Amino acid sequence: MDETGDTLTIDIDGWEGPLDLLLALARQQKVDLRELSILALVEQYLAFIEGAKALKLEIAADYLVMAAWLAYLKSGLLLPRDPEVEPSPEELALRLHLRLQRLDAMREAGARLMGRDRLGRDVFPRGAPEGLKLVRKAAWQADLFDLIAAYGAITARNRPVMHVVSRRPVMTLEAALQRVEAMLGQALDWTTLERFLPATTDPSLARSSRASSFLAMLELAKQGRLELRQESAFDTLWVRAA
Amino acid sequence: MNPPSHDERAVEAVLFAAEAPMTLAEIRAAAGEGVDVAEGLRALAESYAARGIHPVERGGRWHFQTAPDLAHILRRTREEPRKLSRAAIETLAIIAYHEPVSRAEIEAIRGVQISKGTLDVLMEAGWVRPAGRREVPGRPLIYATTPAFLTHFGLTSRRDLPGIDDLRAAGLLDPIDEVMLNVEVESGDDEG
Amino acid sequence: MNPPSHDERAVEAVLFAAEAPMTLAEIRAAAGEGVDVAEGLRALAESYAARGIHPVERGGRWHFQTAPDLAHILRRTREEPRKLSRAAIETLAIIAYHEPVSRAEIEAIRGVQISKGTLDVLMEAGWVRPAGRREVPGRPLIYATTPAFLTHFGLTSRRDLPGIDDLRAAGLLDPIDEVMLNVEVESGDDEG
Repeated sequence: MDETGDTLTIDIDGWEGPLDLLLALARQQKVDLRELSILALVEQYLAFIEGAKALKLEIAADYLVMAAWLAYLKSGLLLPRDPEVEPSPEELALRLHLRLQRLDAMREAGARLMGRDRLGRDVFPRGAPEGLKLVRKAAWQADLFDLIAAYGAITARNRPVMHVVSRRPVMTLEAALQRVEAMLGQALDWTTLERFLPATTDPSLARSSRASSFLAMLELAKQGRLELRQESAFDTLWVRAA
Repeated sequence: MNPPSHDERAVEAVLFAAEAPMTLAEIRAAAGEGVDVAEGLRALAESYAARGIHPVERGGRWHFQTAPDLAHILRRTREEPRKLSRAAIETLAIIAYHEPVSRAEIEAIRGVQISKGTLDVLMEAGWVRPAGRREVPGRPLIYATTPAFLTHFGLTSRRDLPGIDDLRAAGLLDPIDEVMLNVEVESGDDEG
Repeated sequence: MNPPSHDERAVEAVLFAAEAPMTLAEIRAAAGEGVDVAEGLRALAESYAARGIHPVERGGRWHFQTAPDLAHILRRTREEPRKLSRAAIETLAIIAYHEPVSRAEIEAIRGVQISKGTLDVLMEAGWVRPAGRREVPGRPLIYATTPAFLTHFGLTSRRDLPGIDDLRAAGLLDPIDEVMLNVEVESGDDEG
């Protein structure tokens, strides 16, 4: 009970609704629920509500609705039966009876459930399971060559670099002059420039010797020692001794 | 005891190390090829019958737990698990014995509305879950229990619910309307 | 086996349910008055000798663990071959040739910073270990290779690593791809 202003309010939460209160009253009769007299139960409920009213307790509406319904049921059960009334008071009483039995059964079941050997209260799982794990492990792959090649790369990267320009396959202008002069003495008539070039499969040497030989021929032509002839631009270049 | 077989030892170690109850399929996957899990479990149950711990099946899942008769030793050091209100206990019982049930059906049995928190508490505990909707007007949500419910309350399956066979036989799990129909058909007039 | 004694069962259940390894005193306190813990542990060790799990003592504390020969079941390792990144292999090479070296020294030799992950990868692979600290300001960690490193790379000792002259003779010091290397190193794709 707690006090709010002038009126006392019954701690109606003590019951979980009118059906709960009815069941509590039914149990006070100390008979098997199947033998329960609904009429006696109705009397007790109405008496309880009257008592609460007398104490000026505030009663939740659903308890009063139930009281009104039970008063109606009571009169129906006591007065001569009117066959026109459907459903019959007996049927209503039976329904109430069944409801009480069902609530009681579930209350009982709940208690039995709570009383079982409960995990974490009465029985315990393993406190510190190590767990089942699928470990994905990286199998790192590297071989000795990777290792030393890497070290070589670092060393090479960080060593003072010495720039050595290696000999490239070229024909210098001097070499070309000598070669063209020597070959010119042997040639009798117009000869293509290509005939003066050294045989090679190295494309850079071929380019270099062509360029140098052409320059050498221009030089010799300037000196009046050979003649050059070309029919048209990019056509074959002909050479002969002057 | 006899030296346990590899089947038994493998299942034993797997269940022992597991962080949660395991289905047969999960045990099989963990124990590896060639382990007869069913035989391992059978042998295990036998080996541990008299011991302080044993393997149990709960809703198709297996785990090891301590023997109930040692509760007095172990309980002393433990806190009581969450204390349920009467409303929560009744609601849980109604769901377990009637599942699946809608909220309205729970309320019909209890004769009172259930407060929002009641179902929440049960779901938070992991014992109750929504189990779809009932295909009636309004399509209400229906609720059922979970494997964790069976595990917590030490039930191999719902058939192990205390007294469920008696309740069913007494018709106490049938809806009242159904019972009333039968009553009217069979005996017509019955005194309350 | 013989039906276990209460001593044995009590110790069994207490150890099983414990969240951490327990000293004798803790077991005694949990198992309650009148339980001979020493006798219980002795009997337990015997009962579990051949099983998939057993009680073990580590530093005066007892706990249950799974049998070592079943470890492969409980911790299945799936190996996924992965290639070491360039940063990792270079770092490993520097450690192997110069050990023990600090991270700063590795970076000075490599000419590029290394990320934390790079050393982690090498340690995860089991090829590199922290080898103390250098007694200079800041006391940096220094790293060295492990015996597993030698095993993996087929070396009897670090002296088997080819010297600088060998590398030059093998053409491994030629700065052929230098430009390309720098590009790769700086592009930040540095992780192991």
